[in-house]
Amino acid sequence: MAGYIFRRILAGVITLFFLTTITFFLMHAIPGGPFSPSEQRNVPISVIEKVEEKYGLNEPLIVQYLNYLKSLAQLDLGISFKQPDVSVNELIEQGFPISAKVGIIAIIVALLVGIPLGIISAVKRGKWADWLSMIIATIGISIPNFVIAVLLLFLFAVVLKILPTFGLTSWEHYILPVAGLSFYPIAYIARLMRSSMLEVMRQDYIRTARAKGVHELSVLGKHALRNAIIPIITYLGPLVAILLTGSFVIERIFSIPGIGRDFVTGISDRDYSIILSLTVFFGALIIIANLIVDILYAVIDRRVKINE
Amino acid sequence: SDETSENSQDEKKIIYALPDEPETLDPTLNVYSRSSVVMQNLFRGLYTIGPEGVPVPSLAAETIVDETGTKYTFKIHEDAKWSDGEPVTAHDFEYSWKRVLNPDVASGAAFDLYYLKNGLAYNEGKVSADEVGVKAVDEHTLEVELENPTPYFLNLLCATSYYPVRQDVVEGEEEWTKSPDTYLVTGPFTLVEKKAKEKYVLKKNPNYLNADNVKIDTLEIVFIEAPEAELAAYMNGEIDVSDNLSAEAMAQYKDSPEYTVSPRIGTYYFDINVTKEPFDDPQVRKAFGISINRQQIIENVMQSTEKPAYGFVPYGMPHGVQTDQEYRDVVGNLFEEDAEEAKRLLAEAGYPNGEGLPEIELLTMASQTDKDIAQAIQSMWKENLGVEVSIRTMESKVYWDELSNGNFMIARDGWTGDYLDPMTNLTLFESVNTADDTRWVNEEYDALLQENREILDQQKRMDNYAKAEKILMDEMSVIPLYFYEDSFLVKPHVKGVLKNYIGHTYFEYADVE
Amino acid sequence: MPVASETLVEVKNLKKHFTLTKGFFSKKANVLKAVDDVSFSIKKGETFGLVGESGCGKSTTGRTLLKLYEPTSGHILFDNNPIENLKHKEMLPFRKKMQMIFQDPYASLDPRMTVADIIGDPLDVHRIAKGKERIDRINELIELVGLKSDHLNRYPHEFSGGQRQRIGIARALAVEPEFIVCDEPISALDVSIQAQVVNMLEELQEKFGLTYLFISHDLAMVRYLSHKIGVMYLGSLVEVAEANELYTNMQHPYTKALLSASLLPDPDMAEKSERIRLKGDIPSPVNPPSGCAFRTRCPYAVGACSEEKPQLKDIGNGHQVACHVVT
Amino acid sequence: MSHILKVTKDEPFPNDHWHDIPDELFERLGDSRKRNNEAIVRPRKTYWQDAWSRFRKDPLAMIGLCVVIIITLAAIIGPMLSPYTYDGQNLGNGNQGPSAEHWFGTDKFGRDIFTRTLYGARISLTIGFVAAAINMVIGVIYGGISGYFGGRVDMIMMRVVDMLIAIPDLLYIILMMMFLGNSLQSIIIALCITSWIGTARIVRSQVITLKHQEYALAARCIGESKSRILFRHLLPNSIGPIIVTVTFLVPSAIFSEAFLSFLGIGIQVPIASWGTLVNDAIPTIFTEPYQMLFPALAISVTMFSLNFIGDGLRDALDPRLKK
Amino acid sequence: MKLLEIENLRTNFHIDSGKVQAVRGISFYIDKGESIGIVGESGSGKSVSMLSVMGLLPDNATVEADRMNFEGVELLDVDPKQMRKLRGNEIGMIFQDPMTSLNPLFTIGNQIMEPIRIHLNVSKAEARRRAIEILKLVEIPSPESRLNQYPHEFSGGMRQRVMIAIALSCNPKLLIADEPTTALDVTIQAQILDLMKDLKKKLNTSIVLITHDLGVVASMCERIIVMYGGQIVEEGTTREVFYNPKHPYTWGLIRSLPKVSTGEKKKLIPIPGSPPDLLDPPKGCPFAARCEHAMKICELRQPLDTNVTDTHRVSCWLMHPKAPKVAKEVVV
Ligand SMILES: Nc1ncnc2c1ncn2[C@@H]1O[C@H](COP(=O)(O)OP(=O)(O)OP(=O)(O)O)[C@@H](O)[C@H]1O
Ligand SMILES: Nc1ncnc2c1ncn2[C@@H]1O[C@H](COP(=O)(O)OP(=O)(O)OP(=O)(O)O)[C@@H](O)[C@H]1O
Ligand SMILES: [Mg+2]
Ligand SMILES: [Mg+2]
Repeated sequence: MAGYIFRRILAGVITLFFLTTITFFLMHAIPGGPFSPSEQRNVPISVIEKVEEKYGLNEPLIVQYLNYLKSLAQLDLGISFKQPDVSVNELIEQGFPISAKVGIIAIIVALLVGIPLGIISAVKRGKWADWLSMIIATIGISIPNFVIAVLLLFLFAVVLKILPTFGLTSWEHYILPVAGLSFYPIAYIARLMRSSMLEVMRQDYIRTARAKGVHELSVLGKHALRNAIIPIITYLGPLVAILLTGSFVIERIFSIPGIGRDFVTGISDRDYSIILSLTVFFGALIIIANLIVDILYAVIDRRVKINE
Repeated sequence: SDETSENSQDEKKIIYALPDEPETLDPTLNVYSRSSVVMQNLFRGLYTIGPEGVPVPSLAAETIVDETGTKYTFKIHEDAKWSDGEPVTAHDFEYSWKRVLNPDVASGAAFDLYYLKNGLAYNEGKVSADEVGVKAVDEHTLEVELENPTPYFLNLLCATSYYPVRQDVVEGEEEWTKSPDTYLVTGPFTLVEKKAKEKYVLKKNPNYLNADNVKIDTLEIVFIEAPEAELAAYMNGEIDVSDNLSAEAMAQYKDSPEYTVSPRIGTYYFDINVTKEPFDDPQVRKAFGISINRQQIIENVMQSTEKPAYGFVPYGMPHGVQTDQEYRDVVGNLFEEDAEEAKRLLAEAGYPNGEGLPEIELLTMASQTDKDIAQAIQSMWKENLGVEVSIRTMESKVYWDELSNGNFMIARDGWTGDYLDPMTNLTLFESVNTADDTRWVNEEYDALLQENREILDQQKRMDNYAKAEKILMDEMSVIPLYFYEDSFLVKPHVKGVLKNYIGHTYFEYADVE
Repeated sequence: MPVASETLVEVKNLKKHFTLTKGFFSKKANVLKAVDDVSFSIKKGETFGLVGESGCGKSTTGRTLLKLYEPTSGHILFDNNPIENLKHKEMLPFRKKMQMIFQDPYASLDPRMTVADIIGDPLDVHRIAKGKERIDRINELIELVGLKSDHLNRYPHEFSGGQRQRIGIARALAVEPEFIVCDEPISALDVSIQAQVVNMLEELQEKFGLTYLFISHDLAMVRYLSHKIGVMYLGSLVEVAEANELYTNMQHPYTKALLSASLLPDPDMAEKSERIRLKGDIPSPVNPPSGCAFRTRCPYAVGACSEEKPQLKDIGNGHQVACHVVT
Repeated sequence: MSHILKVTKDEPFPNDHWHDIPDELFERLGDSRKRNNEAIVRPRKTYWQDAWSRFRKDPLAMIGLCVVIIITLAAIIGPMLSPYTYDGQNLGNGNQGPSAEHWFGTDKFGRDIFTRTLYGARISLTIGFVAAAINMVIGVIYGGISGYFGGRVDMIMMRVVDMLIAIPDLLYIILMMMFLGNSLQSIIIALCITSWIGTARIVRSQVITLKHQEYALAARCIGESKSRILFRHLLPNSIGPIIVTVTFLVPSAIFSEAFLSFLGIGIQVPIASWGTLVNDAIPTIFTEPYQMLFPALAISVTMFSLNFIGDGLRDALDPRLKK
Repeated sequence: MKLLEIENLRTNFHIDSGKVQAVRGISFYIDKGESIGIVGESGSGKSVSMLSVMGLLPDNATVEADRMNFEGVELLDVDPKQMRKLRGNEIGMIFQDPMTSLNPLFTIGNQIMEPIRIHLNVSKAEARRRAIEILKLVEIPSPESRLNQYPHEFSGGMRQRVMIAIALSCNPKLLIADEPTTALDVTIQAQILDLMKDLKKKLNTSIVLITHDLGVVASMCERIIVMYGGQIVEEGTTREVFYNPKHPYTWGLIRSLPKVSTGEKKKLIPIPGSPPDLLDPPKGCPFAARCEHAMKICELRQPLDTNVTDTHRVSCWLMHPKAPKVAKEVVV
């Protein structure tokens, strides 16, 4: 086990290295740089060149790349090109906990709603509960989450005036972003759950559990769930990493000071250090999440040999 | 949202929303308009834009200009203080201005100070700092020498790059802009709380020279990126002043007393790449330019109140001689929309009904307004000229890259000036500047503008500007569409919120009832 | 009965050990010696019966023999070809010749395939028949095992235990193999179908000279069908002999106990029968007793039994016993 | 125990008595072996034919299928029949609610939203279906191989996937659009670079757990190759989650395209897709709600249909689930 | 005292091609402390009829009966809560497929302890102790460590014994054992049978034993039910059925046993033909098509139950006075 984890971490580091490299060169391959001209700023080329020199952007690409790797190895993620008094480390330190908090709550909500919804619709296949879950799921996937977010915002904040519109200072502030964020996962989890539950529920061992007089809730929640949960966990792995690092749309609409927006604005701004560092950070989270998922497979189903 | 206001009963507080955190809080480094908005409420330099919309002295008690117009002597107000109570001195200005030009600092704003004597040379590392035309004669006297007589120099002094910063904090241990403790300012408000990406809380600065006239206690700047969210926040009463709304949302408020409009010295226009066929022919350019129904676009597509542009210099620019009138009104429209004429011109150029034209592409950006305008124009060109134009949108950096590389035929552009002189707009099309985008070269145009840099005679200058602008419009290397306006919403209980001609919002004169 | 003298299958010192991790994160791993040093050979056209206590490694032997489990060590010769190290591709021609009837019929049938597909699968894999011919062959096979062609459209879960077992048998027969490992092929069948199946196996053997490894708990059937019988105990063979020889002249104490315990389908006899009751706990294959694995329950155990593991010794007539007491 | 007469429905002599049965009925029939071979041969179906026949009997799934076909047909021929074009402006007639002339109303340019929605269906359905199909194929194969082969193959394949998820998609999308232009093909390619990963991971997880089933062992025993076991046994048995992920791929492709437009790298105006129609209607969501309603409805109806089809397919492909 | 009484039980499966009439009107009873054996053709509805009693059939099955009475409780209309109390606690069931009947993801220990904890309301440690004890009873070596293993790590016979352990864990009043010893070697089978006999003696447990092993029935059961084609064709005490079988199918069954007592080898004699298609069951006697003695009437009408003795009943037209006399087959 320990050996396996060690190998995975090693592979993870190699993956991160390739990730950094590919991202670095992709990033420089796309047109525009952090200080290249834009509207409202006809800064003379000479000034731009000075600024670029200051940030080392005049060096050959390979030198820049090696420099980045060197500082990355020291866990120094550099400073933002756009906000020169903010270091990327700070940006992550401040923003990540916020994004992560919203993300974790959203994941918990998604699980707490999605799994029961999926189970119920599998058990009551073709009944109204199945319909309800199908409707929720379909709405969840057929309305993009920015539309859902805007609708929620206007309904609860403007029309009903019961929830605030921006910021994250009290628990009420979490309701809308979490709702907006968990809508799609709820739909996905519910549908996945339904499908794998239907598969599992016809197995003989479920019959055995019933024959033992196990309560129906326990039959479903223990015997069936454990057998049906693997697809959910699979879906959850990367999802956790994605939600922990925040969602562009949700953070934008609900003005959440997380790092989710930086993934997109960093690219629009060609803020190289932010792009690279967030990518590496996110990559590390993905790798860890998927490692945990793979370990969970083996924990849940002992026939799965992760060590092979 | 009012949890930070402890004694909310009698505290006067305004909450204002910006789309995002300012890029920087260091005036020296600032080239961004969002950052300017914040710093315009935190700092004061020698001059500031007054309630009337023209520069008025701020920290400067007295200004003497010599007859050449190149030498200024400023007396700094005895009572001007930093927010920690220390006096503001001429040395602070000298230090700050040289810092902007310092090649090691590599400030993007350095070009703002190239007006100073040897400003460019120092910035390029050719001369030493001592030779720059700014000098503190004593604690309160600042001597400034300019390269050229610059009638709008006082305007420039209102920009953040001319604002003072204090050497001891700037060169202190910590990054001085990071913490409100080290962040010393000279303006109406001080920064007391800084929550990244969330909000900045500004309190009235008791050490501000003009503190007695500042009526509000707290200015909270919150960051709301999505216009939909800002609208909701405004409707919900969570913010008092809102200026980042979609056109549709603004349109709803058009008849409300909460709706305020102020002109901005900027223009929305299209660049035409004059090196690309068929746009190397001024007739074709003209045909495209005059076959657009600007009023209809503004009314039906943008649903706003902006003014159509039949020249390039925007409203809000006072005329140099008849100072109570706008330059635009004095000079008047420089062309007329006329579909028939346009058709004729096109035919004359050899493309009757658009036949024989190569594939034409209109480059624009991804924002809703840009796409809307492009579609409307596309349809008008098709209808009025019989020309099929395809639209291509691009991610913004790619867009500007394509533009500066000349990979376009017609491209959306826009420009807001920095100071109240037509130069700020017209300088864009001097050949040194158009080298990048329209590639339009006109020696006469260049000469007229160059002359205006060297003379002080306002009548002559205004004439030159009018002449130059006429050339530009006749050649139509750019198609102006409309002049910018800043529309914003202010809750009825809030008074005295001002926008300057660049679009910066001032709360110095605001009050809450 | 045509008993050719050639050896078809030979197993030498075959071992199959499973590692069991204890807790999920604990490093300690136990080794379960499911098959521990087993050697035997089966001649062409012969049936080798394998009996023994449940859990003693019969199925594992069968599966390892077919390389469904990777052998831990030892040699497997099929028609004199060593197959223990062959890769999938190289194994393919042998797969056509060696088949298995699985002990657990339901689990070994793909729940999403109709019976026709299940039986047709080996035909496709080995390109035995196509089109009409394939359909005929499937019909033939399904009737051979006593089901009807209507059943072909149904799915495994729609069948009773015995019917599933027959599907498994039909699948194994589809490729016309030379050698079949029959892992309790008839235990789920009612006696009349048992008779049908056993007759069928016999007929096939007569006609095509098939060879079987026949694993069963039904001692009567094993005796009926087998030429040679091996008795396994805790991963090892303890006695090997000709069928009748074994039943009439059993030597190993475990064999005796086993044979005495078989039940007769006769209520009167059932009341009278006396079986040898083994005392003591069944040892675990994870830590088998030292020396002879059976000694803990053996009524005749002597000192030597705990010291050295007895090896199979020939006591004449090809009758082999692994016991220190038997000489 | 009494003599209970067991009566079956089509009892030939319902009322007669035990003793009244005519003697000739007690004649022996003779050798049973000769009587026993009139097996009725019913038509044989494969799993897939069987699934199709089950699918056909599912009313919801059939409704879903019909709706999708109708929408697809409408998208293909609808715009030709409409008196309006997708880009024909009439600035004076903007923002009109639904009416007899404009069923879905007009947008601010006075364009007919109905026609635009039909036209948008072309774009969105093409993107949705093609991207979903490509992604499914890649995802299923990739995930299946990774899960089934395990070991080093899995390790490498999964790390590649980890990396692909983490590379900011905008980077290569921008780059691609630079070189390929904003065409439908390049959008589809852009959307296909990573969106199969979810499917791949789900398939892998299913295969990992299924490969230890006895029937996989049995398949090996009859000599099936690894890929055959994978495609014939393991993947059909993972069909449930695969269908779910694929039904989700369609809307996510449709919305990703809209998001690309939002960044300026999607389909070009004035062509609209369903996604961009919805997107562009956000500012007028309260003033002109119909502008969003109809395109959103089109997406929802399609999604409902796809879900019905998905559920029907899932059920049809699961022989254990009947009635 | 009757513990379980069933009258006219009919179970159908609805599948695409129609209705599989798996059980077609069977009636039987079992007394307290009695053990009955059910033998019969594979696919004749033995398992299904017992699953019907337990209410454990899949959704596509319909179960009807005139009476289905367990200790005064009508099983067809008990509520789920009551049913749960019965299952596992009062009625234990050993399933035929031990591999698929055990949950692959839980340890053996967990699965055995579950009913103990539910029905006997004991602590975890106590449940574990009992589980170990019961595993010992079913002859699983080193039960302490085996408790922590998973079903796939067990041999077929061991899994079967785990199923037995689960069924026995709460000392049920009725034990339904569906081929409980097929995968067991005879020594262990004997021990398991002893265990069941013990249970019967000590706790007065009733046992329904479904098996193909006539040896097991002979040694375990007091009465035997013979099923064919979804119906009961013969029922009687063990001796009656073994020594005086009346139904041609029963004859056939007994005839197909290998004769082991002698060393010589005689060909086995199976019953020719194949069982009826339950999708479209024959109008008459289900066995008619394979019966050597079949008469015209057999194909037309279902035979009536005829009592041979108080305990012995047969359903065959040969019992009719008008039927030709058939020489009794010699058996056993
Ligand atoms: N889920 C189902 N769907 C359709 N038919 C079924 C189903 N389960 C069982 N059957 C059919 O019902 C009949 C009776 O099956 P049952 O399992 O009771 O047989 P059995 O007597 O237990 O046989 P065996 O001894 O082989 O286990 C069989 O013909 C079988 O094909
Ligand atoms: N995959 C496995 N992992 C760990 N242990 C296993 C595995 N398969 C079998 N075993 C163990 O190997 C031993 C032998 O098992 P095997 O299935 O060969 O027994 P068997 O002789 O066939 O018994 P039965 O007659 O009960 O089927 C048992 O102790 C069993 O627990
Ligand atoms: Mg076995
Ligand atoms: Mg059965």
